[in-house]
Amino acid sequence: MVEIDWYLALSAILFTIGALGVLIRRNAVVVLMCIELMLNAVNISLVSFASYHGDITGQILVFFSLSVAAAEAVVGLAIIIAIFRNNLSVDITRINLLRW
Amino acid sequence: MDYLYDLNTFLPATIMAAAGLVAILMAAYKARIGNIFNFTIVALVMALAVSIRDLFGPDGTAFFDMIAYGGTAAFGAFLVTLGTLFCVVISRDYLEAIDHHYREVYAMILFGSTGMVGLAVSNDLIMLFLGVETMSICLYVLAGLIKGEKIGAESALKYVLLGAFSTGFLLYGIALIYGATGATSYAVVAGAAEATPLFLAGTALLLVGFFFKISAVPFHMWTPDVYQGTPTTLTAYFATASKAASFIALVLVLSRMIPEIEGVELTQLLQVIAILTMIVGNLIALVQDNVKRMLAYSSIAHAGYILVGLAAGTPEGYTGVLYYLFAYTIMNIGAFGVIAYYERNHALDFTDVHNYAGLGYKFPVMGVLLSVFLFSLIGIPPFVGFLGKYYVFAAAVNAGLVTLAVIGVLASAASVFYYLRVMVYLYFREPHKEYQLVRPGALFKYSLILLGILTLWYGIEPIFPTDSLIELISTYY
Amino acid sequence: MATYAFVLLAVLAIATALGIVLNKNTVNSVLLLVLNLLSVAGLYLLLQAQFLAIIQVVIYAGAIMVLFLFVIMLLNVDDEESLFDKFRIRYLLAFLLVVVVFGQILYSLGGVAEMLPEISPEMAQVGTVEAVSEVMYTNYLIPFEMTAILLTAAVVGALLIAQFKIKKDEEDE
Amino acid sequence: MDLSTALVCLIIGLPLAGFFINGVLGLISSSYRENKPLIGTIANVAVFAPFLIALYLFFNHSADASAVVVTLFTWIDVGTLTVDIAYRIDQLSLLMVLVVTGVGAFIHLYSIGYMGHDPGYWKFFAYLNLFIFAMLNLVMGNNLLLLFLGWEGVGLCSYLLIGFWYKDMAKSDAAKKAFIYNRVGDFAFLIGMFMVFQTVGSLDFDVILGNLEAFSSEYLFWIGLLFFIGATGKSAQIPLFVWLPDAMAGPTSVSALIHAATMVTSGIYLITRLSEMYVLSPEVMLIVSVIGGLTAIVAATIALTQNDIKRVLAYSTVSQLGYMFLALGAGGFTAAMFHVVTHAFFKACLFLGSGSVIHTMEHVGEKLKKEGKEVDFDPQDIRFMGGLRKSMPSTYKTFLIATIAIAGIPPLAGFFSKDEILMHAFSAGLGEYAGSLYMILWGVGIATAFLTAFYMFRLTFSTFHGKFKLPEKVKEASGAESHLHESPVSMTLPLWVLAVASVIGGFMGIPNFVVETFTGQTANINLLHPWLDTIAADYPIVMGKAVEWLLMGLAVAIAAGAVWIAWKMYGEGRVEESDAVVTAKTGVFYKVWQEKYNFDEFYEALVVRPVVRFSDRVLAVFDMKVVDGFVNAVGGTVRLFGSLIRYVQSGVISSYALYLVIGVILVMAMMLS
Repeated sequence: MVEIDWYLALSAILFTIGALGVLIRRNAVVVLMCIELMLNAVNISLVSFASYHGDITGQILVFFSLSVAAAEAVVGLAIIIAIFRNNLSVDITRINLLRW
Repeated sequence: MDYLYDLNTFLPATIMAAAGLVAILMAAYKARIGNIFNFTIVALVMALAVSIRDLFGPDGTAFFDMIAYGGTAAFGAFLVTLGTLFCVVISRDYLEAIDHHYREVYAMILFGSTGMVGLAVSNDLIMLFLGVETMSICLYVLAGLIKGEKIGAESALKYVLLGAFSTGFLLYGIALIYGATGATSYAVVAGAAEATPLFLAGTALLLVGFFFKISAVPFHMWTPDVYQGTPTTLTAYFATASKAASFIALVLVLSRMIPEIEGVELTQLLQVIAILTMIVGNLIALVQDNVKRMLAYSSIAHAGYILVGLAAGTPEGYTGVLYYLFAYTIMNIGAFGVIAYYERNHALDFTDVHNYAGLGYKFPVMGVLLSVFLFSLIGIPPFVGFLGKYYVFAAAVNAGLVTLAVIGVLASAASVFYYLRVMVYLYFREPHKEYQLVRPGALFKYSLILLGILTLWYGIEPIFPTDSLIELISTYY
Repeated sequence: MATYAFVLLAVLAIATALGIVLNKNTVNSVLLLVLNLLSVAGLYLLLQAQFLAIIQVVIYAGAIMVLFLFVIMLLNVDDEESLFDKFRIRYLLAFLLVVVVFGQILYSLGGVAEMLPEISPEMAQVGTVEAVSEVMYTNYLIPFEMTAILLTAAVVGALLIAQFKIKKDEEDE
Repeated sequence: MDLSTALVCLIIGLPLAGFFINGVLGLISSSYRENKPLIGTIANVAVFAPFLIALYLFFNHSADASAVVVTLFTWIDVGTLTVDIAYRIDQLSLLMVLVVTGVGAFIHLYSIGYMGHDPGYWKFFAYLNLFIFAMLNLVMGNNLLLLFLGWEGVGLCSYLLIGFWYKDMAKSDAAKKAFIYNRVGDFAFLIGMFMVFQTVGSLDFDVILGNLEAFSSEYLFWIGLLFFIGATGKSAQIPLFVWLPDAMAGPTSVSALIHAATMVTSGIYLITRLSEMYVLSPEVMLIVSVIGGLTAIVAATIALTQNDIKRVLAYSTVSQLGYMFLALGAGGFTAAMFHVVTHAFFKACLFLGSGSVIHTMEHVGEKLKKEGKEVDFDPQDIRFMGGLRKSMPSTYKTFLIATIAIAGIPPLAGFFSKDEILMHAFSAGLGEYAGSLYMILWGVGIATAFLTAFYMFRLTFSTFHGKFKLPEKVKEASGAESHLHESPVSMTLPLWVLAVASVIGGFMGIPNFVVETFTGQTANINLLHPWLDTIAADYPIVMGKAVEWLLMGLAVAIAAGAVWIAWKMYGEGRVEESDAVVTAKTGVFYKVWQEKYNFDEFYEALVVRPVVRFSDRVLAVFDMKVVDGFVNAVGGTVRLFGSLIRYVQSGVISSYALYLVIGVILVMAMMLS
């Protein structure tokens, strides 16, 4: 029997790793993947809460969050393609025309 | 439950969603773009009419407590619809002029507004999440509308990456609140919650998500970049409709989910964020030469003023917030609208304030309108912006937050400098070269004049169609 | 048994997650993310959320990751230097910050185990397709419809953004 | 709707209507813009009619009648705060309304001629009407918020009118300077207003003054001080006075209306309105007096050295305003209001007279140009004038009358009001609280009176006496005197009206003791004291009649002496030679005065240069715009911070995400603690 702490801690670890990836990676596609990782980590929390509460709401929310993640991925990738066309690079440290 | 009755309470969003689908079909079948525009206007006018009707309707919840109707929620739907309508009206000529007038734009706006209304009326964290995301997805796309130019794609990329990043925190917050209470419906959460670390952390992360959407400092960094890279009329849409929706949702969360719980004290947090937001927003706005960026920072500052009302946390404060949002919507769309009109002229780069020299005399109506909107944004009586500021600051003083109100007044004092700078260029500088301005279209011109009149009208005696606006709003609390 | 499975899946998830962040090769990152998603799907099974486990595999690991892979192949860029070539103070700062966030979240999780001691016994029935679909079309009808709008908007938007040049004003046919 | 409501609506509404008619029609119709007679008529009717109505109200309002409050509608209603659009008719507001509409009306009339050739004629009158409207809100508003609305409104109009000839860079900068200096004071006003509201929960004057015991003494001090800071901005007192001389860039009739007669006195009005609150805090009263006295003498000495006719008058205005604050702080609220009224008469007359002179000088310049003579001279410089009395008799006579009035020669208006102010200062000097300081202030007042008489006659003699100096100074301008002419009737008529008012205006405030001494009975000849008795919380005068007579005699002697010296030195119109004598006599002081006490430079050295140096050395990379003057220095400091913070906005997504995470940590920490 695994206690809920473990699931939640795992979720927190994955979330943190994802956040770290967003902060340090420079490739926009990888940043997007790290965000997917974060959303996914939250889903673990949601599902485990749902199971331990014995309530289906959490699972429903995960279902929606999967859809949202998919939509964000689609739009995000489309934008990355657009930016690649203009800059011939997806390095986010070089995309800083707009500043100050 | 009676689906039809429930649907009636959600009618503005339903109209916009359906219209969005039709608009997509029209785009797919290569309908004339003017027709799509007209169709969108008609749909939005209908939605606006319905949402005004709802302002005077009963309140309650529908769809198994997923959404609220009446009261604050109805006001949110009304504000979003109003903002969307005016933004669409001013968009056509402008997008045409900058050569980025795509058929799909109107569908995206309609879908985005559907999400905003969903957000503004949400009564459940799940609905809130989906409302935020539907809105955001559309905004990401609209931010990248200036295709084939670097800044367009760049603003969209910044928005989508940071937006999705903040979504992670928002969702985590919802998860933790759900974990702490086993529910997502505001009322149930309020009943089941205790001030455990779990619940507090969940609330904190939920607020982080909100702070990002309303661009409070230090979650504001995306705002100026995205606003600058987005077509101006859509920037107005970002700055008004989406912000209004987020703020209304925040008011609902704060007033319906949090206050019942002992030991959850948000005043201090909101105060700190409000102070940071007001100071940073105004300070950086001072050094901007780009008018759009200046307005972006000013919109950050305005978010700070609104947060003052939220920090007060009293019904009076929430009333002030709602009023401020209304004021902010009309005056900000107006200001962006005039700038969009100037930008239609390709003689000079009209996002640079230096090129506004002597512009006030070129087409006097537009100059006067811009001055009216800027005065209102400064908060000079008798414009509506003054009353908005007055209500939130007065509420803060009454709630004992005198320091906060004083900082707010001082910060808004600093804002005089940068708004005034635009007017100085408009009226007191000689233009560098000769050029002619295009004539604004009738619809465009008269809707801006209407906004100008509203700005003055509600600053003097806020009589809503039947009743004093502030009295109407205060009944929502 | 469940404990061993959990440990295995957890280690796999963490390892793949670290791999995504630290790996230089983008294609490898995608593959590692697929693995990560699969291991999370396994965790869903342990938590008795069968329906979610399935859509996690089919939609997420299957469809979306293919999209990622496709875009990476299309762009064919790998210009990022390795993380470890050069030490950057930023990385250290970022690491410290996320550790603080992690600490804060962990702190907030204290006491959850007492509140929710075990998986609810009725969960076996709750997580099935029928159970999910039943509430989806009643209680969660509006969010469900909102999701439909969301996905439509995402598809149209992606087309609008990614198309090289939409012919703006084609002659009306 | 009862009668008083209707009349108040008319008083308030007519100027607003005039603004809208001229503004809107002028904006949309170019033919209307050309129809100058119509525009002028509308604008004038919009001010003359309220003046007549105000006269009617004045004669139907007895001195002991309580205030009539006319509530039009509720403006703000939120929580405990209710603010009405409500106007107050009482003795004080009626007095101010009469001054504003009366002087305003004649200045409108004058402007018809003065602005006759200006292409922005319609705009000018629209702004003037708007100004009158705002000023009426200021003096008639029944609560602090409505007063503040007017307060902001007059600031806005002043900004628009100073920068009226916007094409001139210096003028638009002057406009900006005025606006921003005024804002500095406005913030203090706002904070004071918040403190008032926090204490009594209302902004209505009746409620505030009826609940004075609710204020703690610290609050009384701070509120009083904050409102006074607000007043120093609007009424051009140290340290915020430097905008007023620059504001002379606007058209002269604007200077007369706004920067002499009405707007700049609103600070005095505010303090008189709240006099019952002010007397509870003697510290603030002392501060008010000291600042007022300092401003009076500082500005008077500067005025001595100026050669620009309008600048002399501007510094004179600052000095006279300082006098009024001196009176306020010494408990002479009625005396201050008295001086507001008389000052409005003679200073408006002086400004309009100077406008007439400038008008002629400009005309001379144009004529010479037409004759093909290349002349370049400043039409406002008194060194080019002289001998104008022959060609401009009306202007000369009225200017002389007003000068005598301001110099304090009996029995003209300025004498009585000034005398009463000095009396109050002396009386406060005999009091227990800071008596010696008040006594020094009395001395300052006497010295200022001397200086005032001196520099005003210097101005008059240099302008009108002696020979016309333009032909001597500028070789090409020979024959210029033939182009000198008197201004049209529409300009001289207001001059005469104001001159007559300057002569007789003082009799409303003849001190009672004058009569009492002769008749030996209690007299009631003074009209102003009973009139303002219910509002102004004056300190009583604690002196015997003999002392009062003595003081009066001293003041007359001082003024007469100053006039005599001025006559000896400048009577022949030899301004430069005589200035040289003054320079020699006063030595280093003259230099200081001429440099205007280096106020601008002081601000520059204290704030501007350190900031610039810092940014030059440390932050040279930043795009620092040129900093000029105190206001821009504040702006510069703020801009500096802005630039620093701006650097955070690097444009890189990872950094943004990093700040976002910092924000998360902050929010989490605050929630979990």
